[in-house]
Parts: sequence; structure tokens; C-alpha cells
Amino acid sequence: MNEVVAFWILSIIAIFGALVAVRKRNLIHGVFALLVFFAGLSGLFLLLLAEFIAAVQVLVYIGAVGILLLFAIMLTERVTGDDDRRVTSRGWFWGLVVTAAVFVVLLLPAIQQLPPPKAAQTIDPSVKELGHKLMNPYVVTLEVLALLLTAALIGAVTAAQGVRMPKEEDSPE
Amino acid sequence: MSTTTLALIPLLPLLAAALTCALQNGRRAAGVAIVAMLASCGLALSALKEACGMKPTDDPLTFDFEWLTVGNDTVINFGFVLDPLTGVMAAMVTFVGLLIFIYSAGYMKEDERMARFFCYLSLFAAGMLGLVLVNNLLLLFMCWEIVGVASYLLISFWFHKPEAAAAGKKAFIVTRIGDMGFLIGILLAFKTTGTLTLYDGGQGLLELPIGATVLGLKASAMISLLLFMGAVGKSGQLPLHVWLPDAMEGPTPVSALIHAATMVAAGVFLVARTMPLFENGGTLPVVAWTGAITALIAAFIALGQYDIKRILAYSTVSQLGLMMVGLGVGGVAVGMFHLLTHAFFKALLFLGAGSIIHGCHEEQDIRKMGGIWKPMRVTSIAYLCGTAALVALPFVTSGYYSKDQILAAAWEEPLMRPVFWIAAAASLLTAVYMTRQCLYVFAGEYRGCKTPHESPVTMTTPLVILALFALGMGMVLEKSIFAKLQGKLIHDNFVIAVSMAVALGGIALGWLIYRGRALGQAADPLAVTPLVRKLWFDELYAATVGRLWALAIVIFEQLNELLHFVRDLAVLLADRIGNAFAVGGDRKLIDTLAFDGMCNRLRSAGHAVTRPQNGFLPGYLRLIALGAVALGLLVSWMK
Amino acid sequence: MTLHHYLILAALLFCVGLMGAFTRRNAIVVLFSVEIMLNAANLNFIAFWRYSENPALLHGPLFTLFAIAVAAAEVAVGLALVIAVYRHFKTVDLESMDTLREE
Amino acid sequence: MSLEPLTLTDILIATVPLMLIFATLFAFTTWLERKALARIQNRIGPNKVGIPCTRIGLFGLGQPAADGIKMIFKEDIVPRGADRLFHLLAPILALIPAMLVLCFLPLNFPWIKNIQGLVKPFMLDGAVIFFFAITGLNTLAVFMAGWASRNKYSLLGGIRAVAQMVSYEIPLVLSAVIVVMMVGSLNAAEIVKEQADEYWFILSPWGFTAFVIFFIAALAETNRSPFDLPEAESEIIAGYFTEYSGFKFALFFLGEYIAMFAISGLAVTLFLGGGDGPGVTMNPEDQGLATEAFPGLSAVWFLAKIFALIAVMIWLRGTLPRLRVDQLMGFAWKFMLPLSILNILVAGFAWHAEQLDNTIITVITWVISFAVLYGAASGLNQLNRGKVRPREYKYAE
Repeated sequence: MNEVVAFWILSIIAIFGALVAVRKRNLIHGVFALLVFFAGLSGLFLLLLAEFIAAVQVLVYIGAVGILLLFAIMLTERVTGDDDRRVTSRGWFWGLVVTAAVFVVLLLPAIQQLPPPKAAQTIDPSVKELGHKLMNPYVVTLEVLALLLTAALIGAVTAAQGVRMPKEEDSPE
Repeated sequence: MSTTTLALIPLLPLLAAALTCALQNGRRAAGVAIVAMLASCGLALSALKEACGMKPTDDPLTFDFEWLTVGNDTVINFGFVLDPLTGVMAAMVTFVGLLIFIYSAGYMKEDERMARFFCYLSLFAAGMLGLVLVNNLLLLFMCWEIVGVASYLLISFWFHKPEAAAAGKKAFIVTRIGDMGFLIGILLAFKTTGTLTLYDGGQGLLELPIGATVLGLKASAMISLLLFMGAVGKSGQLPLHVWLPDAMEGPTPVSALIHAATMVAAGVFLVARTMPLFENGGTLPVVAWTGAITALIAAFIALGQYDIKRILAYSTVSQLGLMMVGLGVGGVAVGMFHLLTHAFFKALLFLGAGSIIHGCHEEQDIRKMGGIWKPMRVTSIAYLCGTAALVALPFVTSGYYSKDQILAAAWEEPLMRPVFWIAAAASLLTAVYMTRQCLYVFAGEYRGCKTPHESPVTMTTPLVILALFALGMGMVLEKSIFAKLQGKLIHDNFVIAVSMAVALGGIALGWLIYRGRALGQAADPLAVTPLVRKLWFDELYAATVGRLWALAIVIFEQLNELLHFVRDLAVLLADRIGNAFAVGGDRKLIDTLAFDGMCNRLRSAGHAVTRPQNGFLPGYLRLIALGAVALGLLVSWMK
Repeated sequence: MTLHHYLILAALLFCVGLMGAFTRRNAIVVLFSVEIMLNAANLNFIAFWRYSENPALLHGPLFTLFAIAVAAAEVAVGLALVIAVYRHFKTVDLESMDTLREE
Repeated sequence: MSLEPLTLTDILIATVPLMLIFATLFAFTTWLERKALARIQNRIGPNKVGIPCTRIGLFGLGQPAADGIKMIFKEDIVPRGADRLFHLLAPILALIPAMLVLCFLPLNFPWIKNIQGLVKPFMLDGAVIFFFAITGLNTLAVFMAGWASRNKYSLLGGIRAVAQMVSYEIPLVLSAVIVVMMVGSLNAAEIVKEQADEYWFILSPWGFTAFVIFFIAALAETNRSPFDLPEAESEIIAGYFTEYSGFKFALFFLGEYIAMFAISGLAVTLFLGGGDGPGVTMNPEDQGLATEAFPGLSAVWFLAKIFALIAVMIWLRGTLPRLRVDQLMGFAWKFMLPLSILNILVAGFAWHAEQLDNTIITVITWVISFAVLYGAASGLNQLNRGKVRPREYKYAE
């Protein structure tokens, strides 16, 4: 019972957040709506008993990605964040059509080919087990991922830094 | 000797290549490459020792593991094989390669792309060693191609010289012709036997009896002929020999490594490796004849050349021909024996030539040399040793023993008597042109502008070592390796007499011709036009293949013209009609339909095509999504 | 709750993201949308895991973990690129950045 | 583990007391802080407000109530340009995570004995990581406040706060990771149990280092002095809540203090043995509850430890001057981060040494690791000392 109610509430929150995030004119509002979406999604993960993933979701997306987006907006848009130009791109209608098509295609397997819905068996996933899995069979993946993150970090810094200003430019005038 | 140690032999140079391609400093790159080569040389020697330990009868050691599975039962193994053949070959390649690496460390010192050069060299060595060691025809083909690429890179290393670039392209394309045959052969072999593993405990490609027939020919015969095409391309046999002399545009160490010792020998090695197929298919006479003719013609051409390296190149071609003869008449042992000895003395000759060229300030024309003997003592002695070996001076040189075996084997076969005589003639010519060259280079006065000087010690040391090998190797090999390769020594006094006769006679002949001539100034009696022009092989190809191409072009031109004509006709017709019905409506109708309308339609079609490519990113995204949709529909429809 | 609920929800979210990517012209918003899509995919992973035969293998969470990490890297690099582009074009409007050349 | 047996009453029982207790503690703490600061600055501090309509002062214990009333009845001003929605949401968003985080503290209140499952969230397997995840939200609230009230100072404060919190979260988490590593679990109750069995982690060299790092980072996370740059009155009037007044301001205030409680509660859980103490034996098997001499003893211990930490915070606030922005950042990235990473390595070695479970080896390891950490700390200190120059002002003299 609880689970059903929770599912509906959380999914509505998530969809609402996502919609607002992609439609809002004011980017800062958009980011916060996106964060609401992330929060709803992490609630759904919790509902699916993937608590560690839920925590990571909050930590990474809301904690880190959100801040990053805010800073990017601060650096690119006007600080107020609202965007008075035309926000929708050319031919948005076709975009919607394609989206609808994709939606149908996404639903096709869910309708046709999946076995009839079966109930989830009760499980007790422990974070410890996850850690062991990460350290034992997936350790190479983990290392590669660490490498990727480092590379991404350096790449991001170098890309965002751009050409360095000559010294006399930033001396007091 | 385990898989890993065996695998390390090719892998170390590969690693070195990977390392050096990152390096900038040429000297450091050279160090890396040489160290890697040294290590794999040690490994190869130990492998050789183990291989020699094996009795000739028992199966070769194979180290296989599953590489990729085709369908559900066919497995292609990734593996290495170790038997005397591979052992010897690997040892030779690594050893000569090592010497040449050291040599080129000195030779390329001034070049600013030295590091890149060593990267290519290491890559080549890796490919060559892989080619030698692998136990799988497909893998062998891959290594074969790596070697091809490396040689392309190395030949056109000084790509700013247009002829160097052209030579690289030529080598690549001409060998490609042979490789196509090779590839087809592999496919055919896979089709008929279902395996590409060479030795597989009785199930290998070389161990299965192949009974099937293709196009009325025995399958094994077909396969072996196709493989032989690859060999012909790679080791410059007639009619695909034209790339080898041009390849001399590359740096001299490259010529020594690739076009004397290793790569060109790859073809011979291939034939030796797949010898069972040839025996099974009974196609050895083809090999023998091709080799013989090549040997003779190449030797002829060599008489007329002035470029020191070209002469050596043609002599390489003819020696390769002799190896083919050896394989054809005497089996693996004879051919490989000559291959080994030749590798040493030809590498020596090329390095010597390189040293001479270096000493004469990058002068390659023998007419502008002469009197090198005095300033460049070490080089000259080494070079003369190499010459002696090539000419096969009796008893003292290694070339003598191997060539003697070939001739003897040819003499044994009653059917192969003509081949024997051709080979003898070829070696006679060999003696002649080598004498000519030596006289040009060493005797008399220096005819160049600047005074020649001796090369640095890094270049001379390999020369000396190689010279020792070129002299001493014959005895040693004949005692040790020859038996391992299931060869039976034949000593036929008549043959010995003949080979001595041709060697000494050739030298004498050359001496007689060139004695007391004002070399360089006066016309050369042997450099008659056909020889200078290399018997018009290039012109021949230009005249045939090129002509065909030109013809095709002409035909298409004509077709094009026809189309134009039809179009004009249509225009004319419409115009006439328009004029005929000189009524506005009609004209408008015709116009709009026939001309403007059509043109507009075409134009708009062009626009329609270009519209999606306007850098409008969301549009791209949508197209991608459409593709995804199509894919999803396809999948769910196929379910 | 059955698997289908989650799948349909994920599909919806994915399409919302897709819509954003298709109909907005601000690069940063497109980045949002990509994030939304990624998260929808993660939801699918977790749902499939939860309703799989033996969840003890923890494939879903592990894969999702990796996906999240990669997504974080993607956001960092993406935003850095957006900023770099902004420095060059003085805008983050996808429609006005339609050339690869300096001009 | 499932949601099913959970009922509304359970939830209320589990949460409402937390809120009440910590709200009262908050009131008391404000009073305590003002008193303490006054003593440090050689004043008396609040002493008038006591029982209404009498002259009984009660050392000004009534002060918090008076403040609260004042706050509630004060006018709530929203600047014209401000983004009304976010201006309203920010203080709430600042309060909620702090409150939420309290649930993850292993407080063995007697009345949650007979509640099952999820409501005892400190039995959650990932309690610690949840804690950090949710504390992260605080940053957003601050930024929101700074951005929503269209005011340069507020925005500056918000940006400062974000930068500071993001960079201090790293040493915070890294130093907590050490404890998690040693225990091998993210479960708060198990961490406490471990400490009750072995020793409080603060007593080991790596634990001590980690605790110091954690505590400093916690100061920065909760914008306490000396890290209170986001609300630096003297530079940017009051930072991100310049434009806040009345009840919203009160909410910020409350949120800040609750966050203080929460983070010191986590410090207690991780390093100071949680609710462990005389008369308490931990046994997390039956849902992480302790057997105590009298009900609630462990909770009392827990709160006592929290208050010890709060007292230290107040004392520091009274003592230390405020840092400069560059010093702040430099300290986070050049001192705390390397030290905590090194500390992780040390702790790993120490763990392996303790696996041998041989006293001498353990002792030796401890000595060595202490020496290493001390050396590293002083070395880093030396390295940075050269770096910290008097700042050159670009646009001002």
C-alpha cells in the first residue's frame, strides 16, 4: 500500500521536475527543477531498495552536478538567469513529433516482448556486498573509471580555462 | 620455452615501437629499440637452441590458444610454433636486425626524424618476427601486411624526395597484387580444410591430406600456387620484381634490413613454411622455374646498372630466385640454407654500400667513385668479403656452400637439368657484375668531388661482425642447421667443378673486360641499352596496365560524350517543338516542364539534400533520434 | 508495483529529456536534458535489477554506479566546453553556433 | 527489508520528538553562546529576560523565547527585484536537510524501541553516506538565498558559501571515509558498536588526525567562525541573508544551529563512540539499540558529547579572527586535502597491522603513523607558509 502511494507521488514529482526543467525560461529555476527531478528519482531508487544508489544520486547529482550547472549558468547567462530571447529552437514541432515516435518505440518492447509482470522477490541488499563486488570482480572497471574521471577533470579545466591572459592585462589599471 | 617467452620475441620490438613513437629524442629512441632488439635476440637464440634440441622426426612445439570462434565449432587459434625452421629464421632476423639497428644508430645520426625511423624499424622487426613465429595462416597474413606497411613507411621515409615517395607507393601496390593471391589462397585453404592453424597435432593445415579439387586442379596445388603469388610479390620474383630496385630510395639500413636480409626473404620463408602444401600439390617445379628465370634475368639487368645500391638490389632479386630454385629442387633445407647465408652477406654488402655512400658524401653512382680502397680500409675489406661470399668463392665463403647445395640438388633431378644450367649461368653473371662493381668502386682514382672518409665505428663494427659471419657461416650452418631441416647433403664433384668454374670464370671475365679501361669516362661495354633500361619492365607495365587504364578512361569519355549528345538532342528536340508550337501557352508549358522546371527541380533537390547539413545541432540530434526510431522499429519487427 | 510501471515511467522521463534536447536552443538546457535521459536509463537498470531472477548479483546497482560516474565526467566536460564555446561565440545558443571555422 | 509494516504513528513517534528536542536545545544553545561570548569579551551578556512580569532574571534564560517572539512578529520584507518564490523557499530548504539529517544519528531514545524497519534510519545500511548526501543540500539553500534576493552582497555571500562548502566537503568526507574503512560498514550503529568494542577512534593517531580535520571542515561547512565568510558582516554586510528578516531569518538561524548539532552528532558517532559510555553496552543486533543502566542513558551521553563539541565551537568563535578568502581556499586544498589523503593511507596500513592482532606491532604502528602524520602536518605547514603572501589588492588600495 505504502509502496504504491510512494511510487505515484515520487513519479509525479520526477516527471513534473523534468518537465519544468526543460521548459522553464529562467535557467536558475530550471536547474532547481532539475534537482527536484533528481531528488524524486533518488526516492524511486530508495523505493526499489537501491539505497546506496539513491544516496550516490543525491550526493553526485544534487550535490555536485547542480552546483556545477549553477556556476556554468552564472558564467554564461546574465546573473538573473532569465533568458528573454526566443527559447524554443527552430522546427520544435518536428522535435516533438520525433519525441513522440521515440516514446512509442520505447514502449514497444515493454508492451510486446516482456514476460508478464512478476512480483519482485524480497531482497536485503547490503552496501558491503556492493563494495566487495566493486573490489573483486569489477576492480578493473573501477580503476578505468577513476582514470576517466581524472582525465575528464583535467580536460574540463584546460577546456574551460582557454587561453591564459597575458600578465599585464590583469594588473590594476 | 613457453608461450610467453616465445610471444615476447615479437612483442618486445612492438613495445619498443609503441615507446619510440612517443619519443622525440632520436638517440634515446635508438637506445630503446636496440635494447628491445637485444632482448628478443637473446630469446630467439635460446629458442633456436631448444629447436635444435628437437629430433627432426617429432612434431614442432605449438603454443595455441583460442583467438576467435567462427560459428559454433570453427575455432581460429592464436598461436606460435617452434621448430628448427622458425628457430633459425627468428635467430637470423633478430641477429641481423640487431646489427642493422646499431648500424643505423650511426647512419641516421644527422636525421631529425631519427626517433620516428627507429619506431618504424621496430614495428617492422615486430611484424617480421611475428610472421616467422606464428602458427596460423591468418595471423601470418596480418604480420605479412604489417611488414608491408612498415616497408612502405621506411622506403618513403624521406618522403620529401618525390622518387622516394613514388618508390614507396610502387612497392606497396606491386606487393599488394601478390598479397591478393595470398589472401585468396588463405580463404581457399580455410574453405577446403576448415582450419588455418599450421601445426595442430595432426589436425593442422600442413598435416591434413588435402584431397579436394578446385577447378579441376588439386586443391593443395591451387592453394600453394596462390600462396606462391604472395611469395612472388613479396620477394620480388618475376614478374613482380620491379618494386625492389626502386625501393633503394629508402635509407641504406632499410635496404639492408628489408630488401636484403628479412622482408624479401619472407616470400621464400612462406614457401618453406607451407612446403607440405607445395609437395602435396606438386607445384614445386613452378617455384623452381620462376626462381631460375628470375635469377638469370635479374643478373642480366644488374650488369647494366650504375647505382651501387641498384646493382645490389638486382643481385638480391637474382639470389632470391636462386633460393626459390633451392626450395623447388631441394626442399626446405637447401632454400633456407641459402637464405641464411645470403641474409648475412647481403646485409653486409648493403651496409658496406651504405658506409661507402656515407663516406662519399651521399654519392651512389659508381662512376663517380673509385679508389675507395685507400681511405676506407675497413669498409673495403668487409665489402670484399661480402662480394666473395656473393660470388661464392670456393671453400672459404658461406655463399659457396649454399649455392653449391642448390646446384647439386638441381643436378640430382634429371628433369631439372635446364634449371641447373640457368642457375649456373646466373651465378656466372653474378660473378661478372660483382667484379665490375668492385673494380668501379675500389680500383683506380677517386672520381668524386670531395675526398671520401671512413665511417664512424658504430657503422664499421657491424660490418666487421657480418664479414666474419659471411665468411665463416657456411661451414657452421652446413654442419649444424642443415641436418635439422631434414636436408641431405649432396657432394657431386661435377657440380662443385661447375660452381667453381662459374665463380672464378666470372671474376676472370669481369677482370678481362674492365682491365685498363678508363672507368667512368669511357662507355661501359656491358651497359647496353636493354640492360640499362632494365629490359623495359617498367615500360612494359606502363604499356600494358597503364594502356588498359587509359583505354578505360577513353571509353568512359566516349560514354560521357554520348550522354551529352543525348541531352543536347533532347534540348534541341524540345526547342524545335517549342518553336513549332509557337504559342505562349505551349512554349510556357514546354519550357516550364522541360527546362526551367527540370532545372528548378534539380536545384531544389540539391537544396533538399543539403538542408540537413546546415550545422543546426538540434536538427542533427533529431535525425539521430529518427535513426534510433527506425532501428527500434526494425528490431521489434524482427522479433 | 510491477516492472512495467517503472519501465513506462522511465520511458516518459526519457522522452521529456528528449523533448528538451530537441526543442530548446540553450546549450545548458540541452545538457540538462541529456542528464534527464541518463537518469531515466539508470532507473531502468535499477528496475530491471529489482525484478530480475537473482538480484544478489547486484548488476543493476553496479552498472548504475558506473553510469553515474561517467555522467558526472560528462557534465564536467560538457560544461567546460559550453564555457569555451561561450568565450568564442559570446553565446550558448545552439542555433548560432553553426560553424566550425574561425571567422 | 520493506516499506510495508510502517505506519503513520511510527513515523510520528520517530520524528516529532527529535524536532522538539533539538528545537529546545537550539534555544538553549543560543543563550549559552551569547553568555559564553560575553564572558570571553568580558561582558555579562543577556541577564534581564527571565520570568515575565517579575524581576527574576534567571541569568536571562528567557532571552531565546523573547528573541523568538520578536522574530515572529517582525515584518517580513522582500526586496522588489527579488525572486519571490526562491526567496521564500531558501530558508525552508536550509532547514529541512538539517532536520532530516538528525534522523541518521544513532540516538537510542527509549521510545523508538518497538518501531521496526526503516524508521530507525540509523540502521540504514548507508547511513553515513546519506548524511553527507543530504548535508550537501545546504549549499544549494545558501546559493538560492543569495541569488534570490537580487543583491550584490547576497550573491557574493552565496557564491562564497558555495565555493567554501564545496571545497571543505572533500576533507570532511575523506576523513569520515577513514572510519568507514576501519569499521568496514557505513552503518552508524555498527560504527558505534565497533568503537564500544575496541576503542573510540579519536584515541588512535589516524583517528585523532581525522577528527581534527573533520572538526575544522565541519566548522567550515556550517559557516561557523573562523570560516564565516559567507556572512562576513564587515565585508558583505550579512552575506546571503542580508535581505532576510523576521521569521525567514529565524529559520536560517535555526537551520544553522541544527546543522551544527547534526554535524557534531556525526563527529560524535564517528570518532567519539556515539552513545557509548559508562553504564551502556552496545548491541546493534536487535536493531541497534543499547542495553542501558536506565532508559535513555546512551542518548544522554550522546547529547553530552555533542554539547562538548558545541562548546568548543563557541569558544573558537570567541577566540579566532576570520580568515581571508584566499587563505580559506588555500587551507582547504593545500593543507587539509593532502593530509586527509595521506591519513587514509596511514589508516590502511594501521588496519592491516591490527589484523595481525599483536599488541607490540600495533603499538609500533601507532607510533610510526603518529610520527608520519605529525611530520606531514608540519611539513605541509612549512610548505604553505611560504605561499601565503599578503594579498595584493587589484582594484583598491
